[in-house]
Amino acid sequence: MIICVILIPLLAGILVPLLPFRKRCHKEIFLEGAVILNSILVWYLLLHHSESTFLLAHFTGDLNISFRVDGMSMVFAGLVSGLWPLATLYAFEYMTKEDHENTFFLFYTITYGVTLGIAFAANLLTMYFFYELLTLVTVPLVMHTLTREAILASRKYLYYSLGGAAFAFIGLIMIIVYGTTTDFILGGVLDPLKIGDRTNVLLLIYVMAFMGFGVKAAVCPFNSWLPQAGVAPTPVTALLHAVAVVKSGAFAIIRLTYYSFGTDFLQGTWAQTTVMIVVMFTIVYGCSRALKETHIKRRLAYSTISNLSYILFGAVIMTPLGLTGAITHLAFHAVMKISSFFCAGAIMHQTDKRYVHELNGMGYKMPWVFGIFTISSLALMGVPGLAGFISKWNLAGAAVDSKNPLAYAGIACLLISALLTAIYMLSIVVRAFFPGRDFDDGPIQNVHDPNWKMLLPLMVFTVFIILFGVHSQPIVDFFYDVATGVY
Amino acid sequence: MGPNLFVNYGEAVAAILFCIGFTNLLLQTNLIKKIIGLNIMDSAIYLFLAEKGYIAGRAAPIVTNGVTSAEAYINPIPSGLVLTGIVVSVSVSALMLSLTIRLYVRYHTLNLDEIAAQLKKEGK
Amino acid sequence: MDFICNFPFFSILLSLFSGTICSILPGKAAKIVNRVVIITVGILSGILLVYLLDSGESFVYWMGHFPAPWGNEIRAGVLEAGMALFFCIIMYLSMAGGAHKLFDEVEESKHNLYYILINLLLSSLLALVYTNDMFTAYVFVEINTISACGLIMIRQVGRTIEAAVRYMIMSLLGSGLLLFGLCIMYDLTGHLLMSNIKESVSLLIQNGEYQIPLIVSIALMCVGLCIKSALFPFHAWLPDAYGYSTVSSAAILSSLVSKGYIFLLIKIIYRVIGFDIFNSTRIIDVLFVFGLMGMIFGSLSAIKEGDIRRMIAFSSVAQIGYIYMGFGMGTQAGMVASVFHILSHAATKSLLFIAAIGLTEVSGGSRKFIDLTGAGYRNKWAGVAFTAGSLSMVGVPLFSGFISKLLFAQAAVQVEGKMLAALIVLGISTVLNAIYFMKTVIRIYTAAGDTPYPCITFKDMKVHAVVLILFVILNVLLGVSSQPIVNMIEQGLAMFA
Amino acid sequence: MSKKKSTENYQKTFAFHFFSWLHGEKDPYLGNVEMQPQKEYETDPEMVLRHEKEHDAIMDKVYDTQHNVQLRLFHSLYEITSILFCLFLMALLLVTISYLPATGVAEKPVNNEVAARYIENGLEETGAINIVAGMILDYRAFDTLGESHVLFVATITVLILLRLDKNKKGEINPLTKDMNPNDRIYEPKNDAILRLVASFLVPIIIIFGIYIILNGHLGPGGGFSGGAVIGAGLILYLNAFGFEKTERFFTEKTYKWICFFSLSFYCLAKSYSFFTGANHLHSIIPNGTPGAILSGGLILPLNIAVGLVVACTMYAFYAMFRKGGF
Amino acid sequence: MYLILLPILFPILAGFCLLAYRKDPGRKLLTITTGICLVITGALVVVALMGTKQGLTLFHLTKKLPIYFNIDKISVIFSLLTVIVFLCAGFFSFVYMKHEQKEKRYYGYYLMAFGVLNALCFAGNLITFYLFFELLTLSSFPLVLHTGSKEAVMAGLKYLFYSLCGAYASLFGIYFLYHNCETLTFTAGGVLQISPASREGSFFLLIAFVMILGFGVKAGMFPMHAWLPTAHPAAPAPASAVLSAVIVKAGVLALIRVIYFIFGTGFLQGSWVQTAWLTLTLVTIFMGSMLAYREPVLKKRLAYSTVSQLYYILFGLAVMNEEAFTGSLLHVLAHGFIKSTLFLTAGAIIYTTGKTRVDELRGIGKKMPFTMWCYTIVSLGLIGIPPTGGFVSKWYLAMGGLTGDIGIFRYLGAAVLLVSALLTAGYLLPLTIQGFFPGADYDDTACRKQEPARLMTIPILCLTILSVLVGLFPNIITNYLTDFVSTLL
Repeated sequence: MIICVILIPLLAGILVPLLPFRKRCHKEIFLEGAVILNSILVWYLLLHHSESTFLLAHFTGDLNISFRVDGMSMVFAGLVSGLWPLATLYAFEYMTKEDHENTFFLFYTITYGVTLGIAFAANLLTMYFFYELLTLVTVPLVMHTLTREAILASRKYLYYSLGGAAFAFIGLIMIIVYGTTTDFILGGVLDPLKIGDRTNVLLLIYVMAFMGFGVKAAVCPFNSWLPQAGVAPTPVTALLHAVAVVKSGAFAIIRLTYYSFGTDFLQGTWAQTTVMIVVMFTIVYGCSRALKETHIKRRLAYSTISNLSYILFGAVIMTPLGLTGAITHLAFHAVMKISSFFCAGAIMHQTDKRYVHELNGMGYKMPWVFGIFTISSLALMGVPGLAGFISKWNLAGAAVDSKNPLAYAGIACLLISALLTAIYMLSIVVRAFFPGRDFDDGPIQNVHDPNWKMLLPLMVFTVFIILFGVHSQPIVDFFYDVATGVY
Repeated sequence: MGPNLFVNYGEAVAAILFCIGFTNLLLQTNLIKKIIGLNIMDSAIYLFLAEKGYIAGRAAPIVTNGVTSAEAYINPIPSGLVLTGIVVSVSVSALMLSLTIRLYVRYHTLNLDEIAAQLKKEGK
Repeated sequence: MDFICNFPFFSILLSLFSGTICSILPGKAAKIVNRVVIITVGILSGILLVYLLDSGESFVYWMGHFPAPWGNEIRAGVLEAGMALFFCIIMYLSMAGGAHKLFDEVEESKHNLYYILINLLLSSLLALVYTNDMFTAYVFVEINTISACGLIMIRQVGRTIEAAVRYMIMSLLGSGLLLFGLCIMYDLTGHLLMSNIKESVSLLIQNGEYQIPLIVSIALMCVGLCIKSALFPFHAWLPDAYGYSTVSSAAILSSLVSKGYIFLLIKIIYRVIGFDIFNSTRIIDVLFVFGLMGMIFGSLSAIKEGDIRRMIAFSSVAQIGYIYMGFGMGTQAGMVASVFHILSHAATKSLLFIAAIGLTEVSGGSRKFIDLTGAGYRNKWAGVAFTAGSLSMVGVPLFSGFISKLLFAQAAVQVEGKMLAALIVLGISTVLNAIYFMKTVIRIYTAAGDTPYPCITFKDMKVHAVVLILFVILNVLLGVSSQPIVNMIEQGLAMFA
Repeated sequence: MSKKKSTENYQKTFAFHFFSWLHGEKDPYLGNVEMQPQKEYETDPEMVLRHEKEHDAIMDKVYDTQHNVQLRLFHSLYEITSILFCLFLMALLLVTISYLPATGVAEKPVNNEVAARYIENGLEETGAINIVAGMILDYRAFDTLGESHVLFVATITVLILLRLDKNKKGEINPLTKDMNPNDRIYEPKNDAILRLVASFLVPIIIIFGIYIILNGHLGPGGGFSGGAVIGAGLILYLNAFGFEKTERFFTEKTYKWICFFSLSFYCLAKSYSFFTGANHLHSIIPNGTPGAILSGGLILPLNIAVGLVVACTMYAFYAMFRKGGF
Repeated sequence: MYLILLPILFPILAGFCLLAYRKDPGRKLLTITTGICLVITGALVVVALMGTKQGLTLFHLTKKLPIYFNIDKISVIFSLLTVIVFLCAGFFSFVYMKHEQKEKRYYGYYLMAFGVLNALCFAGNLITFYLFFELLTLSSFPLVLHTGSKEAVMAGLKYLFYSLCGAYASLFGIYFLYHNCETLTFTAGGVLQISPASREGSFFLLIAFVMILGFGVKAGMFPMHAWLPTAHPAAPAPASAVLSAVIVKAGVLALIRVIYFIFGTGFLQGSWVQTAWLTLTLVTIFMGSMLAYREPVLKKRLAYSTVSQLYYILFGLAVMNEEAFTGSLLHVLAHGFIKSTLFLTAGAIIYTTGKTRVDELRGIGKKMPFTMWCYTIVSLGLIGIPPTGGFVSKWYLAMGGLTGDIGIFRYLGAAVLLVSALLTAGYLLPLTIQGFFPGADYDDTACRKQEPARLMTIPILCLTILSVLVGLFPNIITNYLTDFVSTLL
């Protein structure tokens, strides 16, 4: 059952260029149908999942490719399958302007399957395998426009992720050698008698693996690829660089910390402090860079960098509460960020304005898009009553609960970055709605809102943001159960 | 320094010859001199081998008048190996010489570095 | 002593004899003979492998009427038969892959000479794999060197001859040192047969006499073989030799020839000196350090390289560095990893060479990097094959590169002192590999403008495409079902001593 | 009379900043949030090509030895180190030799039971009086088989390099065009002294060569040395009487077939003896009475085959070097 | 029991409908609708104050975080102040906004701000308070940048980001509080159980100080006061009136809620936080009035005076005894009325003469005698002359300061109060003197009476009367508060 959930998008993707579609809408219906079918299957699977592990292939020794549905995978798979149909709908509208669509949708749908692969992976090796596959599948997407910057950006992205994967590989080896099994078991698999006196080496390896996976989760020294990947078309940057790719990096780190190395092994060690410092630095770095950036999508990319480090900050606190905070932010941030990216995409699609200072006075011309953009920026800022506040609340709660003085500094970083987010998001909103007295809206006269295909996903996301903000209790309880291993 | 250096003077000479051949092969720029160095090296090894087999006061291993006791003759194996080795060095020298001819005809020089420089100019 | 035991002897004699036969046949007939011989040898060693796997222990085969220390002897174990089978597969595929290019590279009349060289190369490889006698090994090493040199310079272009000269000089140095070490070993132990040498060496070690000459002879033999198999400091000849020779010869040279010498080194380590004695000498650390340096500098010079085939040649210097790093670890797991890497590197490297030729053919024959843009679209099969090959080199799961990297890392973890160095260098060299291979993959898949070059479809180079697909399947097979192969290697190594 | 600063550098002082902040004029966000558009990242292909050309030019200048001081320094350094390396090698070898067992002494590990058996029952097992010949062609026949193939491979490579053959359309391969096609121009026109001496010496040399081959298993000599002598004789004949004479009896075809037959005979004979030896079958070849020409089992025919091969190879090498053909 | 919700939801919905309404409904209709909405909201607030008995939980943000509204005495005072000032400023703005375009946007946000302020006064626990504190910033900052000129937008942004920074600093405190007290609802006498001496306690002192700084930003505390002088001149006059009279008071309400209802005075009594707070207040008082004294632009001068007057109130809170507390509450009311009148008069002056600088307004008394008379009465009140409200509150403050056990600050406080009273006179009275006695060379023939429109003068008149009433009958409020204050301390 799990394997067909992963295979359907792969098949659908491959079939797109092959099947002869006379009209464009046939192709759309086919693709949208396939993606929706797959999401329904995933949700069906999540609702009444069986504990069995599905073995696909057997490598050497105890290494095998197998899938299982557990708490964490439910969250990530649910999130991805929830967002993907909407993103595909959006992509149809967006791609009317771009050329050679088939390759785009080919890789776009395959990425869906590969991300589900990562979500359902039952052991570190399968996750590593799909993790590498994700890099390879997303490179053509980044390279889609085939301009010179796109190629350079995709090359940089490829080098960074492959480099990261190489160092994560060492972590994988450690688990294979020093762990009892490579499967994911909450609380870690390392068995003490094998480790003996080599804890320091293992900690060093953990930090290296963290940095390895961190490359994809845009941890500070290795995140210059993310803003440059803004060159790709919006559905790519929105879905991949806000939801699929970077989140899989964060997901991998959570798996590594909680399900492989185990928190009681890492708790309170120098590894935790170094990693926490790196994460906190990234939080502040991301926001401050976003402040200076005038290109809209790059600004949102920098804000993704800092928000991702929120998730890592939650993960690095290494308590069940911390994990809950991390998962909450993982889910909520995905929704918030994808809506802001889609708004930016809609702006670009309608007026192909790329820079902040060109957005003067557009608020009234595109009320829906900018309204939703305002709501998502308020959510990102963490105004109570919207989703962002709840996730920040859980993260800070976990940090306070962990009694670790460094975590208190972490909270300060969270708030500083919230302030900086407020500044760079609201400056766009202010520029759009309050253009100033002597502003003539001659050039943007014929600007209007995009059609329903773009607006529907945006509205759904906004509803989700508000719903999560106001009535987040059941979701957070579910996440807490996931973190404490009930599922 | 072991005891037998002056006793095995033959092998010492072989070793020195070997090094001379080795240096020539490595450092000489002229191809012909390299091949000469090669031959010196090979013959040094065969000298070394021959020295191995030699036992003072014994005859060559050809059965003369029916005497087949081991003490009468020297050890035949090294000479067998030498015989095979010589053919190897002959064939290798032939090959190297033909290569040198082809290079000389083409580039009119025997200096390997100059050949490399001309090749780079050719660029093919 | 049932009939199957004769198979190793049959395969060696068959390939030797086919060499002589080809001298009188015209080019086409020689080609057929060559293909038939390779297939039969492959089948023979396959059956032998099956027989040995269930019999479980290696057997000795007298070459002549007299038992071992007096007459020559062949010893066939699981590992030898496996390697022989693998060599035949790779050789057949490389020959088939490069066949269509042969006509414009080698003169019409000299085709049969070309096939003679290939046959004799095969026979020397088989002999190297099977022989149990040091001096026979030396003789067949010579045959291997001369035929390899022949393969390099058969294209008779200025560059290939100069590369052949450099190759000959370096390998003659190597074989000179090897022979000298051999003689010293003979002088100390009095035997030329590997198993007997082993007993006398262990005897010598116990009562502690002749220590220095013993170590010097081992060192000389190792250095000799390292020079011949192009380990890092002695790799100057490799890029020219592989870069400019014909297609199939480049594939065969890079994957089989240097591996033959490494296999001989493994036999020396296991059968002549004994694994633990070899570990006690400091030579291991030297090999380890040279291996590490090879991995780094090989990839670095590959990044700088402008010509695609020289780049692949430099990458094989790096891969040989991997193998010697495996030796240098001095553990059983390290050795298993190296042997597996020999197989995986052979498969991947020949795939890359043949795919590279497919790409250069399609971009007007020029090997410069810039002309290759968009070659992936023009020659789809070569593009896909090259991508698969580079993914395997980079170590993406599902390919054989990943498994060998996995085995190396697992082996490195057990070794106490060298673990961190090995792991970090492994990581760095993967990144370096990624850089220059992915640079090429991206280069061939960026859409070039309106280039005059033709675009080849499947029809007009059927054989070449089929060969590429077979290579990719072999690679994936090694990558996915690697467990039986690893068991076979372990069993073979156990049987080896 | 305080020194009044000009307005610009007053602007830069701390006091100005403090008071403007105090009055609330200084706006921290003005410069940062609303920056001007960044320059787009544009590189065009010809810039890349220009970069390539520059790179090549620099490389050429760097690598030519005359002007580059570092390169010259590197070369001298290279020589010194390699000489040092060779000296070190020599010292190492001398030290090892000093530890080796003394030559000429009987009880060395070398003369163990292996050598003893060759001598004691070498005669009745191989039937050859010359134990070394017996050892080469019977005990360790596999090595010698490999040996002859080494020679064969060498001839093949020389053929590849030096043989000038015309392809179907008749013209020579363009690569080897500049090889001088015909050595007859330099051939000494019927040098009287050489002809006279050759006519006398050549038969003797050839007879002597045949003797050595035939008595391979009886006295010193054997296929390799005999063949070399005959080869030398043939070369002398060629020098004296030029190619037309030799072509009468020795053309490329003959060469090819001689090599083929002798080598294949050698191979088949030896594989028969290996096969029978390995499977402990009784080989039907008699050893014959020691001392007689026909004794020594297969050794005599093998010697003849090897002799022929070596002779033809020697002659072929010389012909190739001289004329690139027969 | 949903009465409490009405005054909050109605104005917000009305404001939102006004904004969302596409067509421009014409000035007349617009002013009438806004006027009606304002009156209705005022009535609803009064009804809510009368009717509600116990709190209302709207919904739960997270398990232990309800959105809870509750009315107690302090929210009564603040909501009354808000209603009055909003009504007067509203009516004033109907006329004033003639020469500004986009009134629809202004009135929309005006109403929303009104609704949010009511919610702020009725907030029952810290989280609801924080929610509406942020919404207040978001809804009031369009008022500031309404004129749309470059400086206005910059001032608006600055105001937004400063108050957001303050809000986040306080959020930092809220996180820790949430974990250490079992509930965040405001209960008189404080919720925190930790004793200040323990290790945990010293950390919470630090948190208290951070929260004081955070909320102090809204009240324009010394290091973070930069936004006030830029925001006020940029905003239209009614907006700056509302801003300085009520919205800045939100910071004060926040401090009261945090100090007296969460931390509890027992916790902070005599700690270094109190001393630091006192020093800051005194410095701000003195600095505010000094800057106002040297400021030529009228509105900026009034802005500085707001800063210093606000810190009278905070000084009262910092002293933490009954008289000081009642004094500061009184001063909240007095200052609210006085400052709004001052800004409305300034608005009237700008509306009629268009001049903004004080030295340009020679002989204004002749031209606009009524406005100037109200201006003079109210400024006397602010200085603290007996009949007006300012005197009574300053009296209580001084008494509180002297009797409170705050060491040397007792005398220092009284001295600073006195000096700044003088300074207040220094920066308010010159306008009246210049206005009424322009001096000999002023030719009063050219000027003729230019009283502003009737709709402007009535609000000014009511506010002046109210500020005087507060001064005359203070004990209505004091004994209303006395029993409640004793429970707090």
